[in-house]
Amino acid sequence: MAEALSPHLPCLLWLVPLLPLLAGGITAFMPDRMGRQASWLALGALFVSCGIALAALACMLVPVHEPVSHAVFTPITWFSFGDVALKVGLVLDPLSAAMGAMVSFVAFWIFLYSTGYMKSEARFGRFFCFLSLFSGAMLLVVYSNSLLLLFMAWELVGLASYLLIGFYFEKPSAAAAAQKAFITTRVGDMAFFLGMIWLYGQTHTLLFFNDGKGLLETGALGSLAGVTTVGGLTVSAAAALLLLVGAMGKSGQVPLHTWLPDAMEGPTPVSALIHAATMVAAGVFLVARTHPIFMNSGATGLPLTATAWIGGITALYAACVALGQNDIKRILAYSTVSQLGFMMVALGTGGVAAAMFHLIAHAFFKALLFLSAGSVIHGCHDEQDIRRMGGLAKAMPKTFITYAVGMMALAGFPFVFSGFWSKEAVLHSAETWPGGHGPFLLAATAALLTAFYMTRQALLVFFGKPRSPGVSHPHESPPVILVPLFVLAAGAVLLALIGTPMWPWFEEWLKGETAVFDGSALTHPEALKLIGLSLVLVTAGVTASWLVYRHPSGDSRAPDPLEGKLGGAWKFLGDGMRFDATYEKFIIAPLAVLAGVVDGIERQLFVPLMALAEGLIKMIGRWTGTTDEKGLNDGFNHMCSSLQGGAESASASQSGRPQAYLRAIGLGASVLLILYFWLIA
Amino acid sequence: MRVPALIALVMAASASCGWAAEAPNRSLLAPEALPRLPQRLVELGLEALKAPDWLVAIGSFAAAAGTVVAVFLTAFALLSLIERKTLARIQNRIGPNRAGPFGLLQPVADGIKMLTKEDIVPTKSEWFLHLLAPVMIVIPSILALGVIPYGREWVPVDLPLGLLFFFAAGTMTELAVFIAGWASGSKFPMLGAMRAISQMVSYELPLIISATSVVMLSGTLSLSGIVEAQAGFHLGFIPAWYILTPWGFVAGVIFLIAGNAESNRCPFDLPEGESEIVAGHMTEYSGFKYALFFMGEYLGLFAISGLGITLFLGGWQPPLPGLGFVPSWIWFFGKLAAVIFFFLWVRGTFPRVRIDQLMRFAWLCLIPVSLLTLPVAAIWQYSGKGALGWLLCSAILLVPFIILTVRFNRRMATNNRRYTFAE
Amino acid sequence: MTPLPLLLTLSALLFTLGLFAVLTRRNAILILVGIELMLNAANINFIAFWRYGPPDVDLTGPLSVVFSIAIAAAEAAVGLAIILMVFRHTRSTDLNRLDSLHG
Amino acid sequence: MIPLLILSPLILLAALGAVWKARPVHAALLLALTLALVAVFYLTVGAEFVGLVQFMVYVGGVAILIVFALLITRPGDEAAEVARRPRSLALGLSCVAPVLGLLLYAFSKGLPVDVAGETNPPLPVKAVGMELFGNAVPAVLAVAVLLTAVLIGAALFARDPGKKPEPPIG
Repeated sequence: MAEALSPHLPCLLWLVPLLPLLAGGITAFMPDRMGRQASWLALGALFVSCGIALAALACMLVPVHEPVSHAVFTPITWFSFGDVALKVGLVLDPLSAAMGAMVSFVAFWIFLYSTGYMKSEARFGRFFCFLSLFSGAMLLVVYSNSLLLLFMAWELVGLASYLLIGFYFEKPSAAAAAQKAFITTRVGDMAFFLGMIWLYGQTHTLLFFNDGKGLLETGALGSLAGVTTVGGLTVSAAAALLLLVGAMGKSGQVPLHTWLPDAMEGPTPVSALIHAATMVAAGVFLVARTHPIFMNSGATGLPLTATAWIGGITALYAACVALGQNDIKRILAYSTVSQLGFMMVALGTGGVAAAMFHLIAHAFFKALLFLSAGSVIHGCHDEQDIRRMGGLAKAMPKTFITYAVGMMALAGFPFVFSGFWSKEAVLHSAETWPGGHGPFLLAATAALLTAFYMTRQALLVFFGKPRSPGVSHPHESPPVILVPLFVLAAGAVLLALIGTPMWPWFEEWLKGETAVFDGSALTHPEALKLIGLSLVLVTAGVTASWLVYRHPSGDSRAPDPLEGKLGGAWKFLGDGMRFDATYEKFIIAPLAVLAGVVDGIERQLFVPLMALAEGLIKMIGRWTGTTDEKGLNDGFNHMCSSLQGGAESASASQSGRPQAYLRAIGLGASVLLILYFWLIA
Repeated sequence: MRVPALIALVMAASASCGWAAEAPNRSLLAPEALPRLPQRLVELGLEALKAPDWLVAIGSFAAAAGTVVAVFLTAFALLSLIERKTLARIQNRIGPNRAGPFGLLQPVADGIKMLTKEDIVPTKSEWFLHLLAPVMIVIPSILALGVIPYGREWVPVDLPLGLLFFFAAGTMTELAVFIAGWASGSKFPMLGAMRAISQMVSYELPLIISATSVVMLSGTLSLSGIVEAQAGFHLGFIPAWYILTPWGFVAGVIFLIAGNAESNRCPFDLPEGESEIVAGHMTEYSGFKYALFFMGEYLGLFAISGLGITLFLGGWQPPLPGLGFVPSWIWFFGKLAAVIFFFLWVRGTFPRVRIDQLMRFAWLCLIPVSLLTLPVAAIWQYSGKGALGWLLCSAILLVPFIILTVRFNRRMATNNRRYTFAE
Repeated sequence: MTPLPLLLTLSALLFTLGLFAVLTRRNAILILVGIELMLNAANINFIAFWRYGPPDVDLTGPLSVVFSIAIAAAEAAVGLAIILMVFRHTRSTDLNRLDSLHG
Repeated sequence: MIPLLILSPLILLAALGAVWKARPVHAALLLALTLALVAVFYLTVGAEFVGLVQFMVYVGGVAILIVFALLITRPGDEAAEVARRPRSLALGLSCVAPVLGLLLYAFSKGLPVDVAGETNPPLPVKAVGMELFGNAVPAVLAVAVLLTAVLIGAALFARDPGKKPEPPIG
């Protein structure tokens, strides 16, 4: 089937992103009452694009002819002005094939889940329109061969996230969250844009692979490395840093992460799809895609060290904050931030394959956790505060099972779950990083805390007794919600197979070689050390959490046990280390003041200026008017009247009175006669 | 008293203008030259006093004028009486017979009455013109009388242009009538004056035209010449007067009618028609001025009839061959009496004529016929004045006469009036 | 000393008086009076020259005077007729008011 | 010579009156007087025929005509005439003076030098008649035609068309 498809791959691959976009467009014009048909359309479109993506993955897996690192499809000139032509195109290489397959597969099951979850929603069709728009854009980001096309898709994804976070726009908090998400990601996008322009300025091309002339090919990389700019940085380093800031914005790294926890205002499937599996991964994907530019300035170059450290800090910070959260979805959100930190650490320390494997695994089990949380919320009649839940295991056994699988994968229970292996790979690459052990230590403590807060959540939600009436008799979710949960759970488990050291198939595939099964890999001393470390971290986290939360208090208003021990620190963690407050004070307030100042200047300076200008113009107008009136009109009138006067006085002589004429004749005659006598006689 | 002095002065002025006047000196007492007696006496007296001859000339003129004035003033007085007597007889009544035997002193009575009446001058009138008007009416009549040849021996002033002088003087009366009418200030005299003037102007034309036919035949403008032209007798006993020629008869009749109208008498006495405009242009006059008006009128009558006699009735020519011994002026004054009687007779019988009929009669009847007499006279002259002349002339003259009279009878008939009684 | 210069001055003065009347009188009829005066001034000249001027056999002086008198009479008649007609039309003989031809 | 000396001032005085008198009728009558005096002048100079014709035509005809016209049009604004005196006097004199000067100058230069006294005999009427109907017959005919035309024309002009006259202008 793969060989049959391969010759048509170029146009088929275009279909993958375009079909969901098309579906989104059509559903946008459908009236709300045709919600059902809209969801079927979206599902159908995604199903087809998922099929094509898997086929493309298959093609990459079974190389038809000699192993080709990437299949570049002829770029289309999208825009040409003068002699410059901007080209866009798609590329199919193991990285994009894997990401494309993962994104479409997860998205498909989340679509299915949301048809059930969102059934009671009035604007059903609109929801699916945004979802399909998002998935189309995400696929475009994945398959794009041009940094420009990637940036455009990047913006579309940002827009989709804004629309979906603000789906319940009548809630002010949702609207504010959407706006906050959009603006913070825009800060990142601005850096991304500057980096892109700089790259273009330097290499005059934005295509990644353009048979030798592409951005990521040696020629361009060489030219980038050669030029040193401000601060001794080479162009590639500076551009890489800018791209890193773009990635941080989108993936919610420390300074720009505040929007992610608030993004939970959106419906749960949105959180699952966007803020767990795909969009947040786009940042990591970007860094992975443009990794050669990062590597251009050396393994311990500034871009990579920066990435590693930022990843580590984010991981530890998010894990600590997750401890103090009481909302079921906010805990998962902070856990996502921390896992992204892990991926950044992997990227920074050179483990691109580890980062990608962790990304894909994380996508599966985090989506699983979110959807099960959704099912719990659905069951508890939209109750989100874990302090008011308890003892749901008995009431929602299926949901509990899937949640348990996800929790264990995330926490990194040994051997069975993909989470364990992907985290282990990350730690391995961090540990082997020549640039120092800082990120490794940060990542390790983060792993410990991850295990702790996931167990806390599990204990508070599923064990003990229900602590509020709403939660007293929860009902199990319908199958349309449960089936996707089971599928994702299976995925979280099966993925472990491709990432274990014994058969590092995924890592080799990414590099273009074929993996060979090596049972002895476990026995390497270094590998054993790492596995041992992971085991120790996980068990420590779980047992500590179990000890603290073994006997949850019956009263929902009782303070959290940890709160008793940590006291003020607990509150501090709860507020997300008051990042929002600090931003508010240090960035937004000065901006407001600046705005005030500018407004003042405007009022004091420009308004009088405008008044002055207006006065000037009026004066000129009046002046010209008067000159026109007085000078021209009156002058003309005067001339006419004097002419008329002259004419009248002249005509007065023709008075019609005969005697006057006679007198004239008399005088004339006498004068003539006098002349006659005087001259002649 | 001022008025007679004024008359004398004007007479003297005209005389003193040095008109050539030879004074034939014949025997004083010859009957023929009786009328010249006073003039001759004055001349002799002055020559006896050896006055310079211009003084002598003036004296003789004065005497001549005096005689004319005297004669005709007495005639005027008689005429006023005779007129009333004849009118009375026509109306089958006696007339004035109280003042003196057979009313002979009636004129004296009238004169005294006129003199004693108060002389009223209206305030709005122009006093000088008001005074001048009656004088200007009398003067032309007297001037005219001065020119007419009364006898073979006696023509107060014999002018070569006698006829022209007569008519020139005659035109002054119109101006005088206007002044009389206008100067008295009020409307009736003005209306009367305008009517009188239009009438006199209209009738002056036929008067002059008929006279020209006589001038054409007699070849001279001087009246004595015209009288001599009428001397002699046709067929032994028919005097060669112009009246006895076809054109002469017609011209004569027209002359008399026009003369009648000229002096505002009877059928044409519209100006002072008592019933309509009180006394016409004489309403504002009273006392002696009013008398002067009457004097002017009667003297005018005498002048016109005198001229008529000289032109058509052969002046002082005796009617029959054998009567040469009778002084010529007797014939003149006899004819004068006859013509005057004719006028009185006309006055007594004819009804007054309306102003438009009067004007139409003058312009549509008299003037055309009088114009016709000129060629007819020429024809008469060159057709040998015999039977042939009679035949032709009478034929030519009868045709328009018949046409006019037939039409006039129809036209002149007074259309029946519709009297609308006041509601 | 012939009276000719006297007569000439008389006629000149009479002519000027006539002209003066024509130029100043506002009443159309009185203008005719002026015209009559001017004509008579001319006639006086004719007769003066006929009487005291060079001998002239065929009596041109008096003849032209007779003709001039005839024509003057005709002129006066037509003039007055016209004036009457104008008066009937405009109820006024004041020349300054009869200026409907003015420019 | 003496009658002339008496007569010319009279004529001038009467003419002055005719020209200057405020009341129109008085002016017309004074005109009649001037015309009569001129006729007298003709008589004194010896041209009787012309004098009498002048007297008949002018005094009898034209003067009456003028006076009649004055009666019909009844001009009454003596006051305005008087009011206008100074201005009209100045205006008139300014136009007339040069003409008078010219005439006198012309006469003073144009006088025939060798004029003795009364050169021509008094006017014989017969000579006038012969002359009139001898050499000047065409002129007489022309004047005749003119006079008839005037007679008819004047009658037509003065005929009242029977409709009410329009209101006065102004």
